[in-house]
Amino acid sequence: MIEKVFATPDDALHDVPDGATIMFGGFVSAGSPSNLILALRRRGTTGITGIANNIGLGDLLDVLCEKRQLAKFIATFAIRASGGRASRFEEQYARREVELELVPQGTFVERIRAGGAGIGGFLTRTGLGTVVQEGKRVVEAGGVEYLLELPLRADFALIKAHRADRLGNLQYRYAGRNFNPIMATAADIVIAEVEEIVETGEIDPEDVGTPAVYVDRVVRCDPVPVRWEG
Amino acid sequence: MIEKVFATPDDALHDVPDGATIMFGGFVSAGSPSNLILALRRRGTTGITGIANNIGLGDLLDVLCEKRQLAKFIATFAIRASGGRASRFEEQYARREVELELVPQGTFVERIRAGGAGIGGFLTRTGLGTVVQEGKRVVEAGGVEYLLELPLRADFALIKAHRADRLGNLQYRYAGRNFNPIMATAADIVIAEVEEIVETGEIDPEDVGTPAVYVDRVVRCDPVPVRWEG
Amino acid sequence: MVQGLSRELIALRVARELHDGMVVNLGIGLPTLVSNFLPSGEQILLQAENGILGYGRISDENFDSDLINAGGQPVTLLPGASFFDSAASFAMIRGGHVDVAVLGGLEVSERGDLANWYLPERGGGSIGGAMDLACGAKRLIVAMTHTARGGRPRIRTRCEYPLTAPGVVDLIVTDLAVIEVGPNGLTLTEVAPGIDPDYVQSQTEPHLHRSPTLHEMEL
Amino acid sequence: MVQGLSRELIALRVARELHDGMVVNLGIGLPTLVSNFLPSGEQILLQAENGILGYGRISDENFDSDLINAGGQPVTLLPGASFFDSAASFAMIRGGHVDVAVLGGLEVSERGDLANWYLPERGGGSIGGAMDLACGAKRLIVAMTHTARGGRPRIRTRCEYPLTAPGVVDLIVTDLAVIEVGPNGLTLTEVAPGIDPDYVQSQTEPHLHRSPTLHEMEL
Repeated sequence: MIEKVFATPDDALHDVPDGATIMFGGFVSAGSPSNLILALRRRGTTGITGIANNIGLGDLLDVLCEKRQLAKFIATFAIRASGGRASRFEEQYARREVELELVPQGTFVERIRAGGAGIGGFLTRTGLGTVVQEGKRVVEAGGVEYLLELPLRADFALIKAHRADRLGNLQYRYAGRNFNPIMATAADIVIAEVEEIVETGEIDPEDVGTPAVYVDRVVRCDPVPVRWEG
Repeated sequence: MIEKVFATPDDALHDVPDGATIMFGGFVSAGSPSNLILALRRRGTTGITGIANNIGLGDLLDVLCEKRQLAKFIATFAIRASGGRASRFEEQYARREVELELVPQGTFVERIRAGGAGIGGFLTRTGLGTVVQEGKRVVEAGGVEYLLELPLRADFALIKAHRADRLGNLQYRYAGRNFNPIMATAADIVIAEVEEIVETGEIDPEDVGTPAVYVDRVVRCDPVPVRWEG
Repeated sequence: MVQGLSRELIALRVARELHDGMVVNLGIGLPTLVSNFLPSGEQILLQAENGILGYGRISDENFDSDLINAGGQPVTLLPGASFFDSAASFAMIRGGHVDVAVLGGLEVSERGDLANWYLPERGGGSIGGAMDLACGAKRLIVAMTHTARGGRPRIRTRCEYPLTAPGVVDLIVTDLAVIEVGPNGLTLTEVAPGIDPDYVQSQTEPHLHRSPTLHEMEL
Repeated sequence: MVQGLSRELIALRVARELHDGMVVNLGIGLPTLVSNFLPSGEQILLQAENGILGYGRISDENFDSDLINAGGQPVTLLPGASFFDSAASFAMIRGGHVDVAVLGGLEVSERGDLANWYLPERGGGSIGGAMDLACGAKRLIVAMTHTARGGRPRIRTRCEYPLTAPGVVDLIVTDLAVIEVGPNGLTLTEVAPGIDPDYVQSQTEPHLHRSPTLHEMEL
């Protein structure tokens, strides 16, 4: 049997090279792979293209800005129109030290799904007639105009689930699902941080949120308490 | 509260008009809405465009051919290349009394998903260079050629789940999922046959396979034993 | 100085648009307050785009980082709630299964264009789920103050800020008025208590038709 | 008369291509038999396109109409199995997450075109999941008899039957031989016990390169 369980988050990230494209699951505080993010900071990998719903918003991703590990970020929420103290990402973006591609959230997750599902692109009305349309093809179908959006994939996906079995099946909890099950399908190497690892067969087949085929590495970690304070 | 529970399958189908486009969940014997299919036969609705993975293959859909209720069928599996006694559908198709659109199964379910998800079309390699390509646009994306496939929707979806609550949440069992959760998103009126109806709140939110928003009518029925004998 | 509705009363007025059986998504900010004023005895399912249908009130008791709404606030669950991933959530939104979305606004044009994600004077903003909600919801209600700081009208002949989506707004609820967006432009249907329709017009860039049934809001 | 492998032995030979950790989809018919010959002590996950990963053997005990493989046969579950809907299943297939698909064949061309869904002389056939599996699997093995009834070669210069997909087959396993499909055409790598390579060529329309390591199958 292929061994998928790693001892520490640092071990699980042992081969992440500089310049890697990395997806991060999570929505604000929910289902965010905080231990893997902290291990990536320790690792010091640079030139990262990050893909996550949000950065600096109840997640720990902003720590990757401390040593400027990010070259580019693809997100739906990164720069606030209002609110308090700027995140490091916001500061670096204001100085154009990091590149940002903002994507509507439904298009963001559907692009990742397409990347994992062998779909070469899809048509959506979202973004038509806005800045999101810039540089994209408009395709007519059934008498309606749509934007053609293209798939999104990564070298690595760092995700968070509640439980894993040794085979790599993942079970999610509450709103901790969000982008995690989709990103798990769309990266060459998928690394999952979980709160508990059980023997294969202990997760009811009805409760598997991500089938084992998608998961390459699993690491058990105590969850890092995170909370967005606005 | 909106009342979604109907007393009988016949009541649940009370407004299905002649000429309706109807999706049927199920894969061979698994998750097939047999009681609703039998009620549709009793109702005698004609000129139906049916959409189902298979017909005459461990399902009861072939009964709709007894009184020639089907005008057209969209399926992935309907005519066998080998095997025993022909189904009524095969006989009627051989006489060109019913129209058939064969669709690759992955494209079939993705077209239905697109119909439910507001996706105007999607690009797939499946079917390129085959008869499936006929009449379809070829779109290049990322240096690769794809077929542009279009969404599929219906007036009604007749589906099968294991349990429902009064609000319309559905829970599936084993391989009874198949096309049911996807078809539930892609029809104007969704009618679910279930083995058990429980009070709202009794299905664990983690176990809901189809959220209540998608389900218009629910009817409890004893399952009809079905089995494909090849 | 003219006194319009408080944020809470705007939310209360918006809540009057919500009815039994509806699936409703409440945007970040003012729209979130609408959840405090839902009609009792009616089943309204609140959708959070991070993957919950059927959440209840915002509650700090027993904070769980995995049980939050799209604004990151901790929420309770109502009986009949369900969880799903973000692809399923936006399939629900984009596919037209959300009956009403209530979003905040920076500007709304007389054609129903919405701008609510980017504030040029701060040089900042993010899209989040706003574009999908604006395009996908069956009915879009914008809840906002009638004017920005300094008295600049938010309801404009055309939006000057980057758009969220063109031609999508159905109803505008502000501290001063309720305004319907239709094929022939904007129609003033209600004014806040004590507010004169002429005053509403003076705070609005495009012309407002006056509904034959124009009346004061009942709160 | 030359005696090739039985269906069971073809399945046994195909099973030798499957290794620890692989996700494998077995098509209807002959490929189904492969599940009887999986290497022991290795974890091979069988995927059924109707929404199961990790099913075990075909078993009639406790028949449950909701627990069937893609051929409609009742199956058991192995530890670590999971269920999912058909959209998720074909996302798995189309997205390249299935390591090996084993399909039956009617014809295979020297370029690796596969025809396996429509039989013109019967005027019948259905597509099912075959086109998606043929396009999506990382490696495609076709298991079939070397010739059709009447001795017509199934391995052809070009397919005459309607295609399932062009240029997708990686390996052909028949009752007579194992043949690799590569950019330079077909290479005969193994013959069934007692079968002469010249005889294999005589039953095959296009030219077969002979592998320098050509040998008799070990069964």
